[in-house]
Amino acid sequence: MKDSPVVKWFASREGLYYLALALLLVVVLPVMLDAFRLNMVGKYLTYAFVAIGLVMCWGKAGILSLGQGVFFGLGGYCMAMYLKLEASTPEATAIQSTPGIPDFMDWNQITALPWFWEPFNSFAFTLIAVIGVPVLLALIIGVAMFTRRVGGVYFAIITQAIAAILTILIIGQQGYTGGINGITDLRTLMGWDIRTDEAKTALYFVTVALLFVCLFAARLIQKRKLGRILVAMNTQENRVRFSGYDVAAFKIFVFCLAAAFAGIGGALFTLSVGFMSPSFIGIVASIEMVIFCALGGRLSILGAVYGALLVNAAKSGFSESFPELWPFAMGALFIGVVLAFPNGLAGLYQTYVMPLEERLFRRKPKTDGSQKAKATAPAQTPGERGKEYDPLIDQYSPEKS
Amino acid sequence: MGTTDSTANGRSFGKGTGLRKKLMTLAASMMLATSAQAATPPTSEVNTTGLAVTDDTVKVGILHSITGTMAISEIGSVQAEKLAIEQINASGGVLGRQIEFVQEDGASDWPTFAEKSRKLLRQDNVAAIFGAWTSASRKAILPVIEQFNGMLYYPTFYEGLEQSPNVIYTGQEATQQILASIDWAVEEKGAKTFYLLGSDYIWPRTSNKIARKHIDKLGLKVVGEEYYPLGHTQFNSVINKIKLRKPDVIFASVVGGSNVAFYKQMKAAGIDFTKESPLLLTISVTEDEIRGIGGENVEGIYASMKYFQSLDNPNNQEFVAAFKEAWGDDMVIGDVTQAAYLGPWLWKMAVEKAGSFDVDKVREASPGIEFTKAPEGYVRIHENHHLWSKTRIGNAQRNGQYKVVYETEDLMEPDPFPEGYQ
Amino acid sequence: MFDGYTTSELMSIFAMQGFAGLSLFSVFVLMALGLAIIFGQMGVINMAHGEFMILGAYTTYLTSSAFQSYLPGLFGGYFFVAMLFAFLVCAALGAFVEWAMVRHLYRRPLDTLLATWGLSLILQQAYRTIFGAREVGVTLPDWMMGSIQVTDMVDLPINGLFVMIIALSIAIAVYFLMYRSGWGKKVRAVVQNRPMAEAVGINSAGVDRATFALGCGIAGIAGAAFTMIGSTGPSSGQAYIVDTFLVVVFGGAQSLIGTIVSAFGISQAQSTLEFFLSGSMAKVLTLLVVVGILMLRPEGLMALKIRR
Amino acid sequence: MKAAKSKSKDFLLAVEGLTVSFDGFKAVDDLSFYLDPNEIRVIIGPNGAGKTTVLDLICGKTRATSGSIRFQGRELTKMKEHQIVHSGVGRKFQTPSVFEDLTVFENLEVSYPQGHSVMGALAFKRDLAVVEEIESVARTIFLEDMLEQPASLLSHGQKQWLEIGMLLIQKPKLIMLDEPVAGMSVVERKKTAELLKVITREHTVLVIEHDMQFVGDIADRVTVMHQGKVLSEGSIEHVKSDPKVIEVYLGH
Repeated sequence: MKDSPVVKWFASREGLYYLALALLLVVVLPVMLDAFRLNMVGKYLTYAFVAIGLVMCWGKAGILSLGQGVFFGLGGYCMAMYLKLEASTPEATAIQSTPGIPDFMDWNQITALPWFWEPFNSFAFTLIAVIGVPVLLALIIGVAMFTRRVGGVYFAIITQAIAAILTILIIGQQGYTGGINGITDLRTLMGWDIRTDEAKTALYFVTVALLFVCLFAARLIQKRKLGRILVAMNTQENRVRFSGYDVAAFKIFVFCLAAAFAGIGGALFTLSVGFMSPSFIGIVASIEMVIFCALGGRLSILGAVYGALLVNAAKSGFSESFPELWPFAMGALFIGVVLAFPNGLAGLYQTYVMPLEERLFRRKPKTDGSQKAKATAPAQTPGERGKEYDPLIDQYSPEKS
Repeated sequence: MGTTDSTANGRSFGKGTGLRKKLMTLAASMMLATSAQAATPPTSEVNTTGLAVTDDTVKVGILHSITGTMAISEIGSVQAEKLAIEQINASGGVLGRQIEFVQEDGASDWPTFAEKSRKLLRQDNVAAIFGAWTSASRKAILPVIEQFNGMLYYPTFYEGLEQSPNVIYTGQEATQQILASIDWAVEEKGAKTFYLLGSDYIWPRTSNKIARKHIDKLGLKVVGEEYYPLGHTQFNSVINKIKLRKPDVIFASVVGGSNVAFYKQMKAAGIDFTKESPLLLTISVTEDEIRGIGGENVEGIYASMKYFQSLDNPNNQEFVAAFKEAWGDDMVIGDVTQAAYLGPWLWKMAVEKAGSFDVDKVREASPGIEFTKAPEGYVRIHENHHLWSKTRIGNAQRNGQYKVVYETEDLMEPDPFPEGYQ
Repeated sequence: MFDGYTTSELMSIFAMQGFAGLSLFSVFVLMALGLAIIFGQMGVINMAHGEFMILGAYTTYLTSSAFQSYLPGLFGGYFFVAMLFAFLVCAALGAFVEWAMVRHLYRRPLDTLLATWGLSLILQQAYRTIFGAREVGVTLPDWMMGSIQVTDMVDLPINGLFVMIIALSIAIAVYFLMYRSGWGKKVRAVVQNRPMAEAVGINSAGVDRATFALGCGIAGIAGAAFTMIGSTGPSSGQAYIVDTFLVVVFGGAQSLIGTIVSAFGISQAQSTLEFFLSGSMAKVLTLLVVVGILMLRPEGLMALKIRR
Repeated sequence: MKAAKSKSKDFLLAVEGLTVSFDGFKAVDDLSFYLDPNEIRVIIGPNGAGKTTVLDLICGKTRATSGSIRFQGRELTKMKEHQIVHSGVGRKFQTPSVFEDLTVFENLEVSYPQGHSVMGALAFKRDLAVVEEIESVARTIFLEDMLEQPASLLSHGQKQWLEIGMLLIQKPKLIMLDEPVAGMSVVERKKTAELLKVITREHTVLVIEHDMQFVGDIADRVTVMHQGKVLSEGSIEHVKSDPKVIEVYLGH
């Protein structure tokens, strides 16, 4: 057992970071907080999915999307459509002129369920759609933009416009989408009441579990050659291209990945909050999601999780005590992070805490970091090389972003 | 009756010569007086469900947006609710308990409303919440308040189609506002053709749906119906369409910043509302909005509401004076602000009628509650938790006030699920 | 939809609709010119552009109040003074922001986006604290609020004409400043090759600051002009930001002429569509077309083809 | 212009009638030239002659307005950049463009011709063959002791070598180098010349260079460009004595 790679990994420094996060989310917070506060943390964590996607997409590959809210929202809407259909039984909607369809459709004189709602009667389809719909849209946008080399600022502005278009569309087509109110009053998931404290707590743990799945997926990509190419693309796009890579395909991939993460986050958000509305799709929401990522450290997937937690906790805390001051604090946070700590929390950690750790680790020479030197047995070499590659120790060069 | 007594005290506060200090001393003496006179019922009797009620205080929540885009509209409601609470406290409180309020910011963000309402109900255990403004924020709160059995007093005129046991709707639902105003336009102004125009969300769309059905029933004609995204600021094209189709009445439910652009551009395009050709009838522009639009730009338009600041009755004069004293002379009061002011009073009366803060008992006691000292005159809570109220038509003056030109004879019955209008 | 109207009625409507398109065009030009300078020439993504416009609007509001109180006799002409103040106030704030924030970020354009977004949050809340959450009503002199009646049906709004004139004059002024003056040459030199420009003795830091301030100042004038047609509230500025960026990007970021051409195209498309469709759908379609064209032609309408 | 004979399968690269114009300015104008397998060809010419543009056109960075580029019989003008690379054309840029964030080892690994698709890059495993190949290339480019260094710590010359190494590991048939010795010290220059000699044993090389000494050291043949056209072509002695060349280039 001692030699099993999993155990070894958890004993490594990187493994300890993940353990610490797991400990915080699985043990410390549930013990410390009541069900209400824990549900709020669960809601913040759904934003962390978007932030992880942004780390991959923006921090690593240099593609800043100001439209992540679109994917978050689409994932959320897919889930909300399923839950709404479940809540709109003919009995529950008996007072409507057309019972059995969602209430807002009835208010808008729609008398039959629209065709694109039909498949959402199936939970399996919904689960696929939660990831599939955002990814499909990301694929379309990605293919259109990246094969034509739209990048940087232009990409950011176009994604922003897409967020604006989708918001207006959803609000305008209220008979089909619930309009500005969104899809509200969601009650049960396959008969299980999601509004109770027990359900909310259970959903919290589901969120944490899925968050770790996404974290490990992102980490796997970082560790592989794929991750290195993403970073390389950010700084020397032409060199990557003329090393024989189809740069557009890689960009499309990472953009779709970020969209998939956002979609999962959105679906969990719907479950934990109980409704979905177009305000998550808009520009403001999308930019806020970027700041979660920037505050945590745009290169660190773990940092992104802490960023999402901290900004939202601060937002709730601040707005409870000093509501008028909150926008000032948030604005100052944006400016401060960008000007003073472009690497966010992860960067600060790296500069101030890591040296301390370094000393601790040095006293115990038998940790894995000591195998840095070229191993004599060549069979060992392939695996060991690059082991020092830590998400937190990435070099960041702001001017290339 | 306790009710009348306490409102009378409220009046003496309203007339009071001055400063908040005086108000406080008044309140303090009042408290002493009540605790000395009437024996306060013990907490265990009036609170059996674990609400935040002590022997001398009771907690309520105020939940509006004070930041973000909706702050513009919601601040008046916050001010009115605080004023009502202060007055109630000055008059001896509710069941001998002073009201303490916990204020939360919905930040113009619907999930935040849901989150904060959960907090108010779960952590602060408030006995009632006064709040929400937009339909979206109410829809976000609704499941929470039903789940935890809270009580929400919702002030805004809205689209109807809702009737929750946990909400008292102190504003008008759409039919109250619309039917009377269209009848008025047809009877008094001889209107035959209508152009329906609104911001693109549920309230204008539902309102226009009701208006259209009613116009159809009267055998008249809708010559255009149009929606613009919230925040839209370019109305020249629609103004041209209006000029082309020459409706007798433009029935407008444009909201927010768009309003300002819309009226300024109408005026600039040479449409003089005072000529009433076409006549502009709005259900969304209160005195509050006029401050942003500018009185000179809306002079001559008609609004259909239940309350105007200029209403000439003693209740309203006292209310306006008290409001200005509390919040400044340059304040204006719109329909929603007045409706928000009703919330704490209606709650107080229901609590006192029930003799308990328990939400179930308050809910049972609510229908039939009459508030004779309402600034708008007289209101009564209907079985369906909406208010019986009169509908009035005001004509906008250059100074930003409405002159009341018409008022329904009887109270309009609230009908959130109007037969034949769905 | 044109059944039952006489030819003269239709002609009048088309004339008015053309005018509506033109006035939307001048609104877009005003919004976009300042940004075209800041974003197009300097590469800074100023997300607080809308807030600078609103600062101009608030300046106009304060000026009008001051004139009403102290110089009621001159009220008819206050607007010109207000525009000047709006320009100065916004330019001053712009220069400060450039000094405190933007100059550290020239090599990180995407970071300017985040920092200026933060700035916009702060400015919005500052407006809310100072002027209150409600919109303020800017009183305009009477001569501005009327219309000129050309025929029975055709009324040309004076404020629309006025906005057009302002847009035109500023566009011309900017053109001369950027392309016909020594200062403009310096700006373009710095934009194209900073080290080289510095080597020939151009104070590039000074040029940057002045350019940023100029862009903000123009936003201020735009804000002043918009008090005539739009609302002035803490968050009114946000309504403009997406449109503004799209106009600039669509035109080809580095080309001022492109900005004007794209403002013309987008405004005509939108106002024509609005006439035939509902407002929401017109907006969606216009944005979709713009995004679609940008996907096909990412460099924008009037991009320079440069040999790289 | 001795290469007037038309397309024959013998040429590794045949450029014919190649033209590109930027807003009417013809940077390359009806250019034709041919490369034999395993030849070292140097392109020289004054600034703005269109040398770098020619490389850009061959590797697909710039698209030709007209003309053809045939590489081993395949038309490159219609292919995407990465396809051109896969067909066997490697290109080094004028300024060293290595991945500064990655180590030398990783730089070479990224260029290793495997795992070039997205999924391939995800599945790519660093096995013994890869490591050995990387180490062997590292020896060729004099960096075998620096494999674990981040590329950002290398000297300018070392970065140039690393980039050449990144080309070598792709095993291209044609290597294009844009001013490989610019900014190098005398010692580094000598080593680079050695390196090129080694490389040409297995590759065809197309070089842009200014340093006539260096050109003389390495070139089999020289093509002189001027205003987007071929001014002269032949051995170094031939072009040095061509009066047209002396007038526009060497004479300065």
